[in-house]
Amino acid sequence: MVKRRQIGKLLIANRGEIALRIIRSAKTLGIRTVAVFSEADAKSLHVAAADEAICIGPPEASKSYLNSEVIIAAARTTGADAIHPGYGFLSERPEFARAVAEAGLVFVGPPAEVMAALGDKLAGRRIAREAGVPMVPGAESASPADIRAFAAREGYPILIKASAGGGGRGMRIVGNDSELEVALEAGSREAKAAFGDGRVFVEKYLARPRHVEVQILGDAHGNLIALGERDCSIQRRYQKIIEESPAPGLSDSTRARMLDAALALGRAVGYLSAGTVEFLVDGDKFYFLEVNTRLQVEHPVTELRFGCDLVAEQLRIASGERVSEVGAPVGAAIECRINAEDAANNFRPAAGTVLHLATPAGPGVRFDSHLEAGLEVGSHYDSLLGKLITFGASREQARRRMVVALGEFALLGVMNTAGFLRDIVASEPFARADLSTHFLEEFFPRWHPAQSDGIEAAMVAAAMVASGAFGTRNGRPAAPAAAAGPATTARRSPWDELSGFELWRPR
Amino acid sequence: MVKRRQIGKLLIANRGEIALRIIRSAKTLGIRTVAVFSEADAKSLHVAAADEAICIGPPEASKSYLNSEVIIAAARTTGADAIHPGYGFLSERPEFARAVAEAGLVFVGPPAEVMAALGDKLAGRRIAREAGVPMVPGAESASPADIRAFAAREGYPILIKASAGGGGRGMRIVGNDSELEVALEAGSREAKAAFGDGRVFVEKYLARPRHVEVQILGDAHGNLIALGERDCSIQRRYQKIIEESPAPGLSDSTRARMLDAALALGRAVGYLSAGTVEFLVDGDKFYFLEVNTRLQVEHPVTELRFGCDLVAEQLRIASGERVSEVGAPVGAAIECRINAEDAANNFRPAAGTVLHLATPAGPGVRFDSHLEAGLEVGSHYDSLLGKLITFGASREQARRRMVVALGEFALLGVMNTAGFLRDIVASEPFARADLSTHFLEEFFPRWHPAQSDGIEAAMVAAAMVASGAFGTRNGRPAAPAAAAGPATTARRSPWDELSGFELWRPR
Amino acid sequence: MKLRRVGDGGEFEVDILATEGSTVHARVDGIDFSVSFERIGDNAAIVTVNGRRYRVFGAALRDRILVTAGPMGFEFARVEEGRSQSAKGLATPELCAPMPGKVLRILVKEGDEVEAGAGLLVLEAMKMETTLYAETPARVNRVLVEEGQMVDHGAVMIELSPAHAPSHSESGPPG
Amino acid sequence: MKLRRVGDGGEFEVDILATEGSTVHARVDGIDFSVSFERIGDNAAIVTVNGRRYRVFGAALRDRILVTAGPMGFEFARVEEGRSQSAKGLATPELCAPMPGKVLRILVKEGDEVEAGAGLLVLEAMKMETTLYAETPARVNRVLVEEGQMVDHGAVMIELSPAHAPSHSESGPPG
Repeated sequence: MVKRRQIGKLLIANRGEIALRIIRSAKTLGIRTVAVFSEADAKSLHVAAADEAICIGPPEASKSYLNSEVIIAAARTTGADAIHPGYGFLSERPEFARAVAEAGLVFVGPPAEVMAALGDKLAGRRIAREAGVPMVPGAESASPADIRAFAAREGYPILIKASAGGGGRGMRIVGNDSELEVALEAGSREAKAAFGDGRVFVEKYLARPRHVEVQILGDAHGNLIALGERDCSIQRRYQKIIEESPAPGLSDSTRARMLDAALALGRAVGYLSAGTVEFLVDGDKFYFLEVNTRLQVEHPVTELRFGCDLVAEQLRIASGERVSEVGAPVGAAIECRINAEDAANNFRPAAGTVLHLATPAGPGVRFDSHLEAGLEVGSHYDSLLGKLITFGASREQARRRMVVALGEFALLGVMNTAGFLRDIVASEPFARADLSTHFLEEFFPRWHPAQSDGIEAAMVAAAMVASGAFGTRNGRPAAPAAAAGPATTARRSPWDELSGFELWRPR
Repeated sequence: MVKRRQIGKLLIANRGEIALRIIRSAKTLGIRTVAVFSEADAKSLHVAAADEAICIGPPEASKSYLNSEVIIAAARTTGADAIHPGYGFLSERPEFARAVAEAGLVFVGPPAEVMAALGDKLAGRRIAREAGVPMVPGAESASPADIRAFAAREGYPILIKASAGGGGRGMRIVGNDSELEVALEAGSREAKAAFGDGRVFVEKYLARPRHVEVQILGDAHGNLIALGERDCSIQRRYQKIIEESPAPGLSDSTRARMLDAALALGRAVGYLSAGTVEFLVDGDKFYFLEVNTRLQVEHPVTELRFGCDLVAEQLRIASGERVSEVGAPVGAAIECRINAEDAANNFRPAAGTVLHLATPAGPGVRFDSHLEAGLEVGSHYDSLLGKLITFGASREQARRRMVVALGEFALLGVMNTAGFLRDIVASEPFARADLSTHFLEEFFPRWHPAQSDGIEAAMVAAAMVASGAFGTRNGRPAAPAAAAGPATTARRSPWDELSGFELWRPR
Repeated sequence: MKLRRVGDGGEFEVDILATEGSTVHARVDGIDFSVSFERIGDNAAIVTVNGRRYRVFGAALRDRILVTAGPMGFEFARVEEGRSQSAKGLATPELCAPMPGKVLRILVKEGDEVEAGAGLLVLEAMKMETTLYAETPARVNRVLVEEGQMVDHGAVMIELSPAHAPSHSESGPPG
Repeated sequence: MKLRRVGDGGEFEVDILATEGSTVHARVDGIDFSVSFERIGDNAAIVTVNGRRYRVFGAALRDRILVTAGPMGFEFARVEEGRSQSAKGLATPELCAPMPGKVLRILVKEGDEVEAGAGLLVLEAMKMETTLYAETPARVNRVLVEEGQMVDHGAVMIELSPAHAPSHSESGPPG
């Protein structure tokens, strides 16, 4: 007998676009919402969107969004009966899930034990292997001798990975015996520094793999379904930047075997809520990578194809209900992550205030974002500004819609990756879906906007801004004329508007 | 043999949201776009979005958007090879379609003859009757004697309608014999003034009908398909304000018969491009109303259910291609038209400058609009500011998403109907789909925001604006601090921000 | 201070009594209540009333105060005490254009005494004719526009003075 | 005037030569070309170059000029002639913080002569470490920050003077 527990009020232990995303779904279910925010986010959209909001500390994540005690106390204070962790922050910490449950609250996600088992890379691999999921040949050992033996058997290059880690930290590619010792030591040290756990393991390094993952969804009634796959091959430093569904060019039989493998793994642990089983794909072979025991950033591409709401499903499942019936997927969807990074300058993190914002829209376009004019983008949290997702009857329609939609996007005040993404999505290699995790190194090794569209327009505009002939300090208009006057009925010539400035005189 | 004619460059003979909508689809097909604009629209989003733009005259529609000669000349000047008329303006004028064709350009829509035949209400009814489409009992005569005889046979009330008209102009409900003569004369005079054609006809007045319409799409290869139906019952003065698909509560057999009737009518005239066959529905009976030989405002609800792009289909058909294969519809979609009208004051047209704008987004939300901060909304054209469309697996999910999405919408500077729409969509009668063309009179006879949510918040905020303690003149910030400073790291207390103002001192 | 809702002409007296932290104590038409008022931008705030939070935007525009609370829009005008005295019985002593448009017909002439509900002037805007009515009896002091004239939003078109009874506005009755 | 692209340090000379109607004749690094420049808002314009139209937004922010053309963002700084003289061979005579963050490590000390590509300082922001490099040889005149210190965007952290050769910037080489 499954315990039903109606969620009346949900605290969202996150910020930015995902907090807003979760609030929206909760509201459609009639669930009241509580936002938490650090002092840096007081004016953020997720705070305004929630039914209630509570400050949980200073900007540093360790003192706010990662502070589980303060967050659980906030749930108690506001009378919330459930907590959704979003992604990142506390979302994959079994001890947080446990603390939430011990506080008598519903944790929207899998049980702490499942999270703990799958969160440890070594344990996760063991579970996957036992469930019959194909594995990249590898060895769970940190001993140089064992690893040398493994490399002698499988051949270089090999990959050293942190057992506890994620996000590429602690990873080292080793090309030959002589590099091994140094790489092992560095990887272990980095893993210890990042995760407090220096254990590493090795595996065969695949030369040109794709990253493909399966969305699973399980309820407490024993139902477990797979909602297709996502190709997330386009990554920079192990960070996904473009994701799509279906994975182009994947054969139906490979897809079917991959979905079955994901379900087998999920069944083996009694998976509950939304999760993602990640694979490396090499031709028609696929190998287990890891399980993410939370909502993924890229979940919307699945939602668009299946017409479902994964956050709503998580909330239903958390309250003891069954997974909804979901039909067959249709069409294709692509997501681009727009980050506050200066793509032209080694993707250096960018900050600033949003002085002007134009967001894309139209048929098949979804933009999940907390951006709005006036938002201050700081340096305390990750650089995700928004996710632009397009849907089409075919991949090509979704791709073209993405090119058009990225072309509509404009953000003055915070350097970002939109122009870079537009160039990728418009490119020949992307159009023919020549995907691998090395896509960017292969096709965009030194992308630069100066080689791109619009540089002349930008240079002339910059000269006009510098001379005071265009734009305004801080993006704030000086003259109140436009807003104060009645609707203008006559179009002024550019000369009328600009002739007051010296630059516009011949010289 | 169908003539193929690739469209390379498309002129959009329209403005506002629909011009932007058409530009977006054209771009995804690789078609270059030419915007036309009146002097009032020089700064409008459709002008910025197109690849080229050309001014076609002063603000008055008769001298710009209704000036077919100037528009055709603009197409010649820019080298456009096709013209999309959008809706309204020239979209249903056979003489425009003919002039476009005679200029050697492709008209994106049905041929002039089809438009002319269906555009005349009397001729349209004849065609429909001959195609076996059920008709409301009626009489095509303007003679009081004939009409008295009709009323004696069918009973009052009866409805007098203009033969040439649309949009409710020239319509009169007549309750009894004594009202007839005056109503006939007034209706005919109004019809003559509005359409230059005083002919009228009468029909039985249905007490509580629903307005349901069928989307058809035909190509030059003899394919004609019906893309489901839309319920557009919620109208104010014959203007649709909320539309949805599927029509709730319509039986499968009634739906099937209605789609068949629409296809029979379309086949009878060799219908080409997108068109809409409108019906009045009374229980499981339906009666022909009229055919709109153009794209409808409410076409997105069909697009969301069928995953298709109706503008792209129109462009494909116009270039001689076949209609795309379209799968079975899924889910439910609702559209709300947000108009620049003061709903609290007899829907008086509103104008102004957009000082602040918050647009809804998220899963299942689409917002088709030319709104942006700084837009000047004038009084020259219709009052449509944008269309908010939500999709859901069920009507109830789409409805709840609409309530949430309307709640996210905020527009400072132009009074609009968003709050009114939110109250309707959130209401019990709408939730139970108690739809008829009298919905608003029945359930919202005197809607007023003062009875609504937020009036206290608004009054306090207004007092603070009046005293200079909140907001700024014309919505323009006075102090450059927020934008100029670095990302703030400490949250200021409201006291810090507000204590400078006298109002905040006890008095 | 006294504010008037533009359109329906409803007037209310609103005063900010005190603030404690982000709590604002207000009095509206003699009834005291408290709201939480947190600024989140130059003209944006989150206002909490009776446990419900509203995202509020506000600005002054010429003679009007514009406020949105969620999707609801409100338009207010400040009723100046002195003026209110001199034009007692009228919400405004002037008929102003509620939107830019063209004066189609003027239905009254100077010196006319009109009843409540009498049409004063027909304006054309956005392809629609809008008749502006007197909501209370009034006397037409001056007509400042001509038929066919284009007027801007807020332009004074007719000056009125009280006839016998209370309030008036430029809104029409629902039709 | 001379502008510098922030980041890659590329400099260019841009001058507006003349305007005729909405046509602007410009010269960039000695090459003349014409653009159409139509303002559509306070800081928005449609700029047409070689038949391609761009929706452009621009603003000055402290010492920077921000411009977007379509989805592309650009950040420029004006190179002042006098200063450029005194700090010949350096794009900027200062290493400024490209974003708010925490100074993790300072890799040089006052008086050091550094080669092109030498790391100067490590900044932590957005959960990432960013090393700021010298793009050309330079001499470290003054170090104005300490390790562990929080810095705002634009804060001067290190003062430089030319060593032997041309330009420098705060960007690092792609890694």
